[in-house]
Amino acid sequence: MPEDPARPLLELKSIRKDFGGLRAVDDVSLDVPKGAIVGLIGPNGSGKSTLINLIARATNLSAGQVLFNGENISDLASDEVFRRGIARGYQEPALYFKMTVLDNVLLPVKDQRGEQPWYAPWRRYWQGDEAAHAQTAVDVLAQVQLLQHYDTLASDLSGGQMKLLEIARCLMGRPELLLLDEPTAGVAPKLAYEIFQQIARLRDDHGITLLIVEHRLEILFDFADYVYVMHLGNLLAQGKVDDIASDATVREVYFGD
Amino acid sequence: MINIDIVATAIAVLTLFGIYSLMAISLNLEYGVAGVPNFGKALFVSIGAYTAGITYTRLLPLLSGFEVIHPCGPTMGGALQLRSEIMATQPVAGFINLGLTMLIAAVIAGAVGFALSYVTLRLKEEWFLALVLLVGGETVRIVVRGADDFICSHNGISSVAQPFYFLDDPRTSSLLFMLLALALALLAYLYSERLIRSPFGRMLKGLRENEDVTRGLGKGISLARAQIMLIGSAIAAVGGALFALNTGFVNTNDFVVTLTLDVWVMVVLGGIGNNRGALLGALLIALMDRFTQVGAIALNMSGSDVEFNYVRFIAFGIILIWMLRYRSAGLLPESRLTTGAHDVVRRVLEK
Amino acid sequence: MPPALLTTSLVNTIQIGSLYALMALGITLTFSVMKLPNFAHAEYVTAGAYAALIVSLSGVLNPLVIMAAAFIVGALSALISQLAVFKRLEGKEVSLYTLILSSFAVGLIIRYILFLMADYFNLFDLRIGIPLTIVFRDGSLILSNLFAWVVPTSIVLVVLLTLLLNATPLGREMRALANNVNLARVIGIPVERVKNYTWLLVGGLAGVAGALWGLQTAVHPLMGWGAIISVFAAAILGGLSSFSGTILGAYVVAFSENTVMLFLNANFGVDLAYKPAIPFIIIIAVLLIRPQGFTNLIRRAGDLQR
Amino acid sequence: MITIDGLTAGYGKLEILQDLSLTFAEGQFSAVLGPNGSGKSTLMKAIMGLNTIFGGSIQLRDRELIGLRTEEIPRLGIAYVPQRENIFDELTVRENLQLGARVLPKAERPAALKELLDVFPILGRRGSQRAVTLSGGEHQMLAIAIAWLSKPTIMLLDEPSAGLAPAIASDVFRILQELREQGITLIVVEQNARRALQYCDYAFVLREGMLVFEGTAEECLQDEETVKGYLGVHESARL
Repeated sequence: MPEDPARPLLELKSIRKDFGGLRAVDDVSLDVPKGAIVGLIGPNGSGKSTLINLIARATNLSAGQVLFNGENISDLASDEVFRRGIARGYQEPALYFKMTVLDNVLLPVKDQRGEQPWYAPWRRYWQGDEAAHAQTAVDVLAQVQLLQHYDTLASDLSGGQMKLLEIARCLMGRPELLLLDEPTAGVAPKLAYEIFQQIARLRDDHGITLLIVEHRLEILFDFADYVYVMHLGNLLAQGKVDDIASDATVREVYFGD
Repeated sequence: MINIDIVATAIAVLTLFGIYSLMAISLNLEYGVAGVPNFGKALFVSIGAYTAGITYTRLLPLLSGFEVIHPCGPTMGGALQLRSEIMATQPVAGFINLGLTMLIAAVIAGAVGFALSYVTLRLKEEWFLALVLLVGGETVRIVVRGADDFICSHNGISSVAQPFYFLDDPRTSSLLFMLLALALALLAYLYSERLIRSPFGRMLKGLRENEDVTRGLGKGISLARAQIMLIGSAIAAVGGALFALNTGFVNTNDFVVTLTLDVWVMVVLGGIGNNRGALLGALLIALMDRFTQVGAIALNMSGSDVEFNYVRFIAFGIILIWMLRYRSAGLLPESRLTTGAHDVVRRVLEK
Repeated sequence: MPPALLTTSLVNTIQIGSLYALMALGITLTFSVMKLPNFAHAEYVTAGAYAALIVSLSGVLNPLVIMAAAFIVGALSALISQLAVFKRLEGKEVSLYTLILSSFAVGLIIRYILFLMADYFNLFDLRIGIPLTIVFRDGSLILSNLFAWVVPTSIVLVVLLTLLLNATPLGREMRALANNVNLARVIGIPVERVKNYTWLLVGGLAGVAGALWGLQTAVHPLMGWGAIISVFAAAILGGLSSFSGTILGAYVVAFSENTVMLFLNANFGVDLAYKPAIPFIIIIAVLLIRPQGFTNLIRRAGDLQR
Repeated sequence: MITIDGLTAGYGKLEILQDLSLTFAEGQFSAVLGPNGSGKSTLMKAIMGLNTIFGGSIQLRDRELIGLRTEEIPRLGIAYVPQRENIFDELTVRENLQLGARVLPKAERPAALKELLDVFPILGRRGSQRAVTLSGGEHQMLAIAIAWLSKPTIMLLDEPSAGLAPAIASDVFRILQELREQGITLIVVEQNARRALQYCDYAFVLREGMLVFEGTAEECLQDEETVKGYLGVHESARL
C-alpha cells in the first residue's frame, strides 16, 4: 500500500464498547498522527483505559474500526497487533515479577529463533541471535537507567523502576506506536517528570508515536502535542495543549465549572 | 527378621526412579515451567502403557515372522507363550519392537496432548482445564476397560516384557533395564534443561506468569501451550511404556487419578519449575513406594493386622499438605536459569 | 426397552438423583462461598456412611438417630478440613491448583483413615442394618422401605436447605459471601464464622447423604470417591453457582446414568460397563459447550415470573 | 471525630499516603478532593482496614482503628460505600437492605427498613428485583441505603457520583445532604470539586498522598485558583 504522508498512524472510527448494559466507550473517533505525543485525559471511569485496551485488542470492540497505518486491525488478536508495531503499558505494572529485569526485556523480542521448541535445545542455533538481543537490551536498559539492575527480579524494583522497565520492555518489540496507561501512577513527583523526559526521548530519538493516558495534567501538558478529553465514554473535547488547558469543558469535568 | 536383597531392592528402586522421573519431568515442563495444570497425567502415561500392550501382542509376532495370536480370552496362554518365545530367542525383534513402541506412544500421546491443549481456548475458567483433563483421563480409561479387544478389557494384558528378557540371568537383565530407564530419564532431563534455558523456556515462564501480557507482547501463546503439552505428553507416554514393561502387564486400574496425584506430589515435593527438584521428588516417591512394600511385608510378618498401604496414603496426604503450607516452593526451589544473555550483559558491564 | 425396566430405572433415577442433589449442593455451596472445588467432599459422604453404619451396628436402628450421627460426623470432618488445611492455605494467597491439590490430599487422608478403621474392625461392604421390607408392589414395580426413607428425606433436606439459603439470615449471609466477599466484610458480616457454618452445613448434608446411601448399598471406604465425578457433573450442570440448577443437574445425571444408559443398552447394544463414562462425558460437554450450565435458563424463567 | 495522625498507607509494597495527618470533625460533611492517584480512595480503605498500613494512627474518638478487622469496624458506627462493587448484585434489593440492617439489634430493624422508604422511596418499588437489574442511579442509591441502614454515625463514600449523568449525580448529593441533616458525619471522596463544594462544609485536598490544602467550602471557593492549581486544571500549573 502506498504510504500517504498525511495519513494518521492510528485512526479510530466510531468505536464503541459495551460491558453488559454499560456503554464504556461511546462512538469515539480520534486520530494519532505519526511522531506525535498525544494525551488522553478524563476523570475516573471515563473510558480511557478501555480505549487503550480496545486499540491493543485486549478486549473486543462492540462496533467501529481501528486503523493502523491504514490497515484495519479491529479483528486481529493482541499478539498480532503487537507484531504490527503497537506496544502497550499497563496501569498496574504487569511485569513478569518472578523473572529478572533482563529476561523481562528479552521476552518480547520478535521472531526469536530460540523460541521454536524444535530448535530450542540446540544452543548454537540461537546463541548468536540471543547475544545480539542482549546487546540491544543493554542499550535499552541503559537508557532507562536499569542496566545495573539487569539481574534483579522485577518484583524487587521500586514503583518508578517498574514503570520504566515496562517502557523498556515495550521498546524491545520495536514499536511504531506506544500506548501508555498512566505511566506515572504511584510514582513520586520528581520521578514522574523523569519518566516523561524518557518518553519524550522515545519520540525524539526513536521516532515512536505515543498515546498516553495521564492524570498529572501539568506534566502531560508540558510534553504532549495534542490532547483528547473523555468523559462518560464520550470524546468531550480535543485540541492543542494550550487550548485544552484553558478549555472550559476540561475545567467542567475536573472541577465542575 | 526378613532378608532384604539389597541389590535387587536398589535395582527395583532405581528402575522406578527412572520411570517416575520421566513422568515428573513432563509435568514439571507443563505445570512447573509453563503453568498448564495437567491433571490428566494418568491419561498420557496410560497411552504409553496401552501402546505397549498392543505392540507386544500384535506387532512383535509380525516383526519376528509369527502369526498373531489373540491375546484375550481362551487364547491368552498361547499368546503369552509366543511372546516369551520371541523375547527369549529374537532379541533384535524385541529391541525393534521396543523402539517402535516408544515412538508410537510418543506420537499418539503428543498428538492427543497437542489437541487437548486447544480445549483451553474454549473454557470459561482456567481451572476447568484441570477438570477436563482429569475427567478425560478417566473417560478414556473406562472406554478402554469396556472394550474387549483392546487390552482385554478389565482383565488387562500380560504379554508385555522388558527387552533384556533374553538374558539368562534375571538380575543382569533387570540391571540393564534399570540402566535403560535411567538413560531415558537422563535424556529427558538434559533435553528439558536445555528447553528451560532457551528463549522458548523464557516464553513459557512468561506464559505461566501472565498469559494476557505475554500474548500482548506478540507471542502466540496457544501454540506455545500446545507445543509444551505435546512435548510433555510424549515424555509421559515413554514413561508409561516403561512402566508397563517393568510391571509386565497393562491394566486400566493402574492409571487412575491416584497416579496423577503421585506425579503432582513428586513435582510439588521436589520444587515446582526445577527439573532437579522433579528428579528428587521422583526418587523420594520411588523410595517411599518400595519401603511401603517392604514395610507392609515386615508388618504382616510381625503379626500385625494393620495394612501398611493405607498408612502410605495417609502419609502421602500429610506430606503434600505440609509442603503446600510451609514449603510451597518445594525442597529445591526454582533457580534463575537463563539463556546466557545474562553472561553477555555481565561481560559488557565488566568492560 | 421393556416398560418394567423403564419404571425401575425411573425409580432409581429419583432415588439416586435425590442423593446426588444432596451431595452436589454441598459442592456448589463450597465453590460459591469458599471459591474452592473441593474433591474431599466425597470423603465427608463416606465418613457419614460409616458413622451411620457404626451406630446401626451398635444396635440403634432408629433412622433419625442414625442420620443425626451421620450429620455430625460429616459436619465435623468438613469443619476440621477447613480449620486445619483450607483456612491456613487461604491466608497465603496460594494458586487455585494448590487448593485443588490440597483438597485431594485431605480426601486421601480421610479416605485411608476410614480404610484403616474399616480394616481393623472388619467393616467392609456391610449394609446399615435396617431390615428391608416391601412397602409397595404393583406388578413389576417394587418399592422398599428404603425408597420410602431415602427419597422423602433427601427431598425434605433439599427443600430445607433451599429455605435456609433463601429465607434465613444465615443463608442470606452465605449468598452475600458468595456474591461479594469484600462488601460482606465492609458491612460487618463475620466472614470466618459464616464460612465455618457453611462447612458444617455442607459436611452434615454430605454425611446424611452417605447414611441414606448406605441404606441401599454396602458401605465401603471408596463409596464417596466413586461418586464424586457424578456429583461434580451435577454441580457443573448447575454452573457451580445455581442451587436450583444443581438439583436439576443431579436428576439429569442420575437419569442419564440409569434410564438413558439402559435405553442405549437395550436399543443400541451399548455395554453397561460404559456407564461410569456418562458423568465424564456430561462434564466435558458442559464445560466446553455451556459452562454456565442451567443457570441462565432457570434465571430467565424466574425473571419472567416477576 | 476521626483523627488521622502520621498515616502512611498503600498496597503491597507501594506507599501511597505519606505521613498524612488530618481530622474529620463531628457532624460535618467533609469532601476529600484531589486528582486521580492522589490517595483519596486509599485513605477510605485505610480507615476500613482494607489495605496495608505502614505507620501512623487512625482514631475514632480516642479509639484506635488500626489493627481491627474490617468486619469489626461497622459495629463502631462507621459505614463505607466503596466506589465499585458496592451492592450484592446477585441478591434482590430487599435482601441487600436486610443485609445492610444486620448490624442493628433485631428489634430496630423493621423500623429502620420502614424509615428507609422515606429517604429512598424508589427502592421500595424494586424490592423483589435482583439488584443487577437496577439503573446506574438506583444502584448508587441502594449502595448508600445499605450503608445507611446500619444507623452509622459516620459514613464514608468513595466517589458516589462517578459515572452518573450530572442530574442523577446531583440527586445523589441531595440525598447525602439529607443524611447529614439527620446528624450523620459524612466523608465523601469526589473528583468533581465544584459539585462537592456546593454541598459540603469542609474540604481536604490531597496530592501525591499528602494534604496540600484544607478549609471550609467557602474558603475553598474563595481560594478557587489555588484549589484548581492543586487539582491540576489551571493554566498556572504549567508554569
